Amino acid sequence: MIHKVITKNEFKKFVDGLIEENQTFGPKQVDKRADGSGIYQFKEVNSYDDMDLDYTVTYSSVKNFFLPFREELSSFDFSDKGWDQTVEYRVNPRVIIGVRPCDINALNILDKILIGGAYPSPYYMARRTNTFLVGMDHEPLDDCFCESLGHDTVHRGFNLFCTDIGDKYYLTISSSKAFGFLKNVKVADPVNGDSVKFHERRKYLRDSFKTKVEVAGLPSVLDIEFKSPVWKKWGDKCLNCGTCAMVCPTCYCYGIEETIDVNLKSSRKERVQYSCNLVDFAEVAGGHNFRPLKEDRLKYRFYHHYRGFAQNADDPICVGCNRCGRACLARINPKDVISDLQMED
Amino acid sequence: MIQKTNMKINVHHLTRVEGHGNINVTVRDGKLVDARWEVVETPRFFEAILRGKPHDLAPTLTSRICGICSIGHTLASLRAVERAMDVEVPKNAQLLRLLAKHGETIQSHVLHVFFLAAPDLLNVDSVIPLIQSHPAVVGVAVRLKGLGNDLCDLAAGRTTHPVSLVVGGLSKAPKKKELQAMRQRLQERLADVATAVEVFKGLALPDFVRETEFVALKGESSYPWIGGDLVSTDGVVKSEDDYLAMTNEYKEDFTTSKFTKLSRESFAAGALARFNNNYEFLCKEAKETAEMLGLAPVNHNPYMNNVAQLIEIQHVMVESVEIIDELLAADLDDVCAEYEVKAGQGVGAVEVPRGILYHDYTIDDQGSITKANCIIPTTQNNANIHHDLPELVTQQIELGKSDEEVTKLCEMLVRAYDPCISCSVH
Amino acid sequence: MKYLGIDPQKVRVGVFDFTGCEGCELQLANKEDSLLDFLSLLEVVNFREVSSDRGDDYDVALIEGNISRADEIDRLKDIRAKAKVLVAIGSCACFGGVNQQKNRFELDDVVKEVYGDHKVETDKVKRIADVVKVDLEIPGCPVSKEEVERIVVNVVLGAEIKIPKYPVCVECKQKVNTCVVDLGQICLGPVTRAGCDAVCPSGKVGCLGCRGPAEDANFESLKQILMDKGHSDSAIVERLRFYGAFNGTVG
Amino acid sequence: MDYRLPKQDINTEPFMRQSPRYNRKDVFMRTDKAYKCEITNIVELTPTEKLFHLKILSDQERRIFEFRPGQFVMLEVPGFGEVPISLSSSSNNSEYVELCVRKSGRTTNMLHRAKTGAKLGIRGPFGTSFPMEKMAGHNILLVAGGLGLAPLRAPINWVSEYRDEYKDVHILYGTKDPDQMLFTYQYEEWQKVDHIKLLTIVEKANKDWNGRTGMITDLFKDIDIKPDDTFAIVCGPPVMFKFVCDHLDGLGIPMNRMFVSLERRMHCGMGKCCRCMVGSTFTCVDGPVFDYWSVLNLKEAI
Ligand SMILES: Cc1cc2nc3c(=O)[nH]c(=O)nc-3n(C[C@H](O)[C@H](O)[C@H](O)COP(=O)(O)OP(=O)(O)OC[C@H]3O[C@@H](n4cnc5c(N)ncnc54)[C@H](O)[C@@H]3O)c2cc1C
Ligand code: SF4
Ligand code: SF4
Ligand code: SF4
Repeated sequence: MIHKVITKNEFKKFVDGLIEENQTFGPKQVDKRADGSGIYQFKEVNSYDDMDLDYTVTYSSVKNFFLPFREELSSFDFSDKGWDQTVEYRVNPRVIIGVRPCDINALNILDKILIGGAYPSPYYMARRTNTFLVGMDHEPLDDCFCESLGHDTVHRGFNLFCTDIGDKYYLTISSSKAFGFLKNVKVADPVNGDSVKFHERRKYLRDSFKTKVEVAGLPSVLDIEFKSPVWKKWGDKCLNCGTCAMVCPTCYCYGIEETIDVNLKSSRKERVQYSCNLVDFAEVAGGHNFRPLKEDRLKYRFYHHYRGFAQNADDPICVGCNRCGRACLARINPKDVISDLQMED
Repeated sequence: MIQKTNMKINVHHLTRVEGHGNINVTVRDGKLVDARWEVVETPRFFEAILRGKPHDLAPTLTSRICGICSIGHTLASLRAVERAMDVEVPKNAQLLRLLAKHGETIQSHVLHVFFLAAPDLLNVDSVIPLIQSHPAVVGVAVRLKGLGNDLCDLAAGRTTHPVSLVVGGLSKAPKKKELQAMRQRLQERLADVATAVEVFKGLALPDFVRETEFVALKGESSYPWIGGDLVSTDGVVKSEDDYLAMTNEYKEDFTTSKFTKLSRESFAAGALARFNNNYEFLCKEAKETAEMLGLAPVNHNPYMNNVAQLIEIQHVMVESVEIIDELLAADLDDVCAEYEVKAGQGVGAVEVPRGILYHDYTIDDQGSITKANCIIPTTQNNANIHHDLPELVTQQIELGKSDEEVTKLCEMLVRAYDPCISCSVH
Repeated sequence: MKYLGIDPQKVRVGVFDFTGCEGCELQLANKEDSLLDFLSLLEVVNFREVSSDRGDDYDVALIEGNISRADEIDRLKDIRAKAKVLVAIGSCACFGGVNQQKNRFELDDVVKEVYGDHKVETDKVKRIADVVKVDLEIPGCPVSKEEVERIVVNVVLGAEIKIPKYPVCVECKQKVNTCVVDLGQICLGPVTRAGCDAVCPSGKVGCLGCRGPAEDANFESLKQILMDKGHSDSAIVERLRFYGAFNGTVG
Repeated sequence: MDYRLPKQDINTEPFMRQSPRYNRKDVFMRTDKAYKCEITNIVELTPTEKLFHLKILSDQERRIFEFRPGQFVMLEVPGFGEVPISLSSSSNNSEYVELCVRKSGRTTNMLHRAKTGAKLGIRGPFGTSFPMEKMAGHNILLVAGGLGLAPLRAPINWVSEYRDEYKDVHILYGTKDPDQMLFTYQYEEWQKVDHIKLLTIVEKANKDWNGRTGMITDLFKDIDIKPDDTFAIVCGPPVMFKFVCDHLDGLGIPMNRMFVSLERRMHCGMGKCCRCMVGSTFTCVDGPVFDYWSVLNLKEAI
């Protein structure tokens, strides 16, 4: 890991350079809520000024650049006698700018699951390795709780990370590509003052978290509270709309759909992002549903997030961005559900 | 030539038109006894349902009056609401609405000219056999119709029952990139129009003339589509708000659709009426096409409505390119005006593919509709069809035409008006 | 599918319209890029809106619109007797659609409002399933051509048809739309069956539920959420009753 | 100035700590591209179940494909779907695999209409297997309910082939009615040639049935079970295996010597789609074969 500093002016040049040469995505305000607050998403951008880099947090996460909502896994071409299967996982290289630490940590968790396991996903890998990721820190929102989960800072999983230290960015460079690109602009080695500012900034950010969630011991709390009435309380509110999983940076459960084209000559096999909150997630042929009730399904999402699954060494996969809590119309959010559960104890 | 003495034509649920209608003709001893156009469509009573509706749901609701000209209904409804409450619609929203309107005109006219009318001219039952016999023509039709639909999708969110046309403007504007791509497609597809014109040059339309009054919106500086004064070829001019004096609805017992009249016993609206009243505003290319196809104002052959439609397709395609150019130069971030709910009454007149459509609402101070009236172009044309029929049959029996020939000409006559029957019985 | 040793069977269809706007029928002729392929899967033996051919030998009858006059009942029963499979297409056929809003008024009153003293025959609006047995319902106002295509392909191949059980929000999120509830609107997406690709929310207007209820939909919760956001009960109910799809679940 | 990213970068970035275990393309293919096979034979077992013989077409792929009793494959019917199906044949049969499939939904209905010669795809094998070697030297109790005989047939084949290594072998098989009995043509061979004792029972008899009627546990009365020297494999619907295992537990067979095969909805077979989760356990990679003790420890397993 190499550290450098860059003035904000030079940084702008650097970013415009990246944008010029590559397909680039960055945070953009797309709407205003009824209450006046901005709604941001990662969108394709054409210049540095196109972006709202001082955004708070995007409504949907960057996950979907790596796990698209709908992705063709393969296609079949039929002939009278048989078929041919084509598998493609090439993606065009692209740049994403302004990704928050918790979002990068979320990608690291996905890496562990989708690349680290016994069956690495080539589709995910192709997207991950062909994305140049520029991270950037930010002041937390009132309801962010990534600090509680240790995901407020990030050490790997990006090409370049920028920490705002006033008139300069303190750069953490963790890929040769980033190092090479930075040769195009003026960067300097950090002097002592820069490092002091960097640490101050870190501390300031850490101290800014207003929402804390007690996560120690959560796996066993969840195991013990498997039959808790808390689930019904929240389950009754749940719309089972899947919004939480769709915006979540780590939810990765999916379904497969196969569709035959209208000409009957070919078909497509697609991976479709799913959610354990959706009614037929665990329904099997013949109609038996292993999780028939709203509360069963809601509980299950919490179970996955805080209890962890074997693939992920039983670690929580929640990074504490509270996107689900913000997006949920029913105001179901991790902090309240978890504290309810802990009260049960 | 043998004089036909007796003839009975009874077309039950005429095909290749939207909705249900019957043609009944009786000729006895060489004399026409009765010739009528009966609309038997089941009425849906939209005006009654509209009472008590929140004003912002009215466009969504009335869109469902007609599946073919749903954008037209939405726009007329919006215009009525907006004029009742004095809502100022931003310029760019107006342009986008017009673009959606043009998409609908293309889609609807193509459907009529190629899918519904052309089979008669080529002596087949439907467009389906033409896929094999006239692939080039079908190709043109499918591409142009696709273009119209995509233009609607782009400007209004969906072609049948638009989604983003809302009171005050548009809930969402298309992206400039998409507009740019559409502009290119519009220009490329003009070649298809040229092909269609070539095909039409070779087809003979029935030669039938009946002196008719034609009613349309009056263009001021351009071919008219949304709002403005009302004119007729008999010299009547009235304001939009005075639409009742332009339509004079009445009810006959044999039909579920109402009838209308103006200076004569009936009048015609639609592409030919617009052409006859606003020829001067057509673009250069469209005028050339008109000349090539032998259409000049004022033309009194109802079958020429098909030709007028083809000319309009070309005109709106050219105009759409101009609109897109204007939009590309504009800022499309805000295309919806805020407005205050207030009581009032408003009329919206819109030229939809088949003629002038009027919506008229009275709204209370809660923003709910208390009274509604909608007058549909096909309602206006129904009387004219009804009065064309005896004239056509009389002329044809004088020429000694067979039952089949007369039946076909009657059917083609009704189709020429491109009636939207379920719409007329809304 | 040839590779399985199964021959696709062209379906002989009749398309019939009752009280409605014919927008759903129109969809059959839309989606131009695959229209010719689509038509090659069918043998259209009766489709008054586009063809003068009036055959009686259809296997599948597609029914658009609802029933609002006595003669329609007879016509529908006749079609049912001839068809092997009867499919209700569109919200009008499946739920009564916008036309069922008439049922909130007295019949005499609606006739008088529109026709004055003229007599016009009309009945309360009925769904197709209220009159005859329906084998398959394809909701939507209008139906989505993609869905119709998918269903027809499966019918031709004799494969089971799957339609989403989850609500519109899923598709809406997948399109990375801004939630219109956040913008202050009422949206029925959370309780409405997906399959429309969230067209309405994608156009930034709230879903009105034309596709009917999603499975295990949570009406109480949605109503509570919307009321908490300041929407009136009547505004919510007005929307729930718009297409008649939720008449069984709301008062 | 150059900011252009390389066209394609299949190698990992150094910042990713988890370097992939496999990053060679041909290895990916095994999980994402199906082995193409041909249906060489179809045996109609009952009105709703058919046995398909599938031959992997490529010699090389056929050689790679090895499995153990209890494992399953993802069977691809292109255009219609991909479904998990237990391998029902002998793991020593390297010529073709046998899959016994019930007609129960979109994919399996189409499969039932397929003719000999049709091409399908399989991925796998996936999942855990029955510990056949560990069971050697002991009595074996194989209990199946309904379609449960399909996954059980692989261990049956194993036991037949290595018959000397096992002591007493019993198959207890129960179905709702006699028509649903699978593999009836093999019963004689199992009993006469392989010296496996087979007991069958149905819940509802018909006029042709002169065997026993009742619940599967009724059969336990007829055999002598030595709890400390017996391994059991139980396959069937959850209610059935719970019933049987609890009964065996009562008899004193340790829970970690009873094995069951779980069934959940699956879309990948690789521990990714999460559809098959039971509590925090993947049925596809941690199962489908579990010992009964583990099953009791799984949340929402039964
Ligand atoms: C480990 C395992 C072994 C199995 N072995 C056999 C066997 O040997 N023989 C047999 O007939 N059946 C077996 N099944 C069940 C079989 O997988 C289902 O019957 C089949 O998936 C139904 O698919 P469908 O498309 O016909 O049904 P649909 O209801 O149309 O299913 C749609 C999709 O849901 C999933 N799904 C639905 N039901 C199940 C289910 N019960 N299990 C897993 N996924 C499901 C599949 O991905 C399927 O494509 C096994 C299941 C598992 C998990
Ligand atoms: S928790 Fe909220 S966002 Fe998630 S499914 Fe339930 S209602 Fe939807
Ligand atoms: S706009 Fe409607 S459909 Fe979309 S997420 Fe919000 S509530 Fe759901
Ligand atoms: S969003 Fe709702 S109203 Fe709109 S098409 Fe879909 S289901 Fe119908």
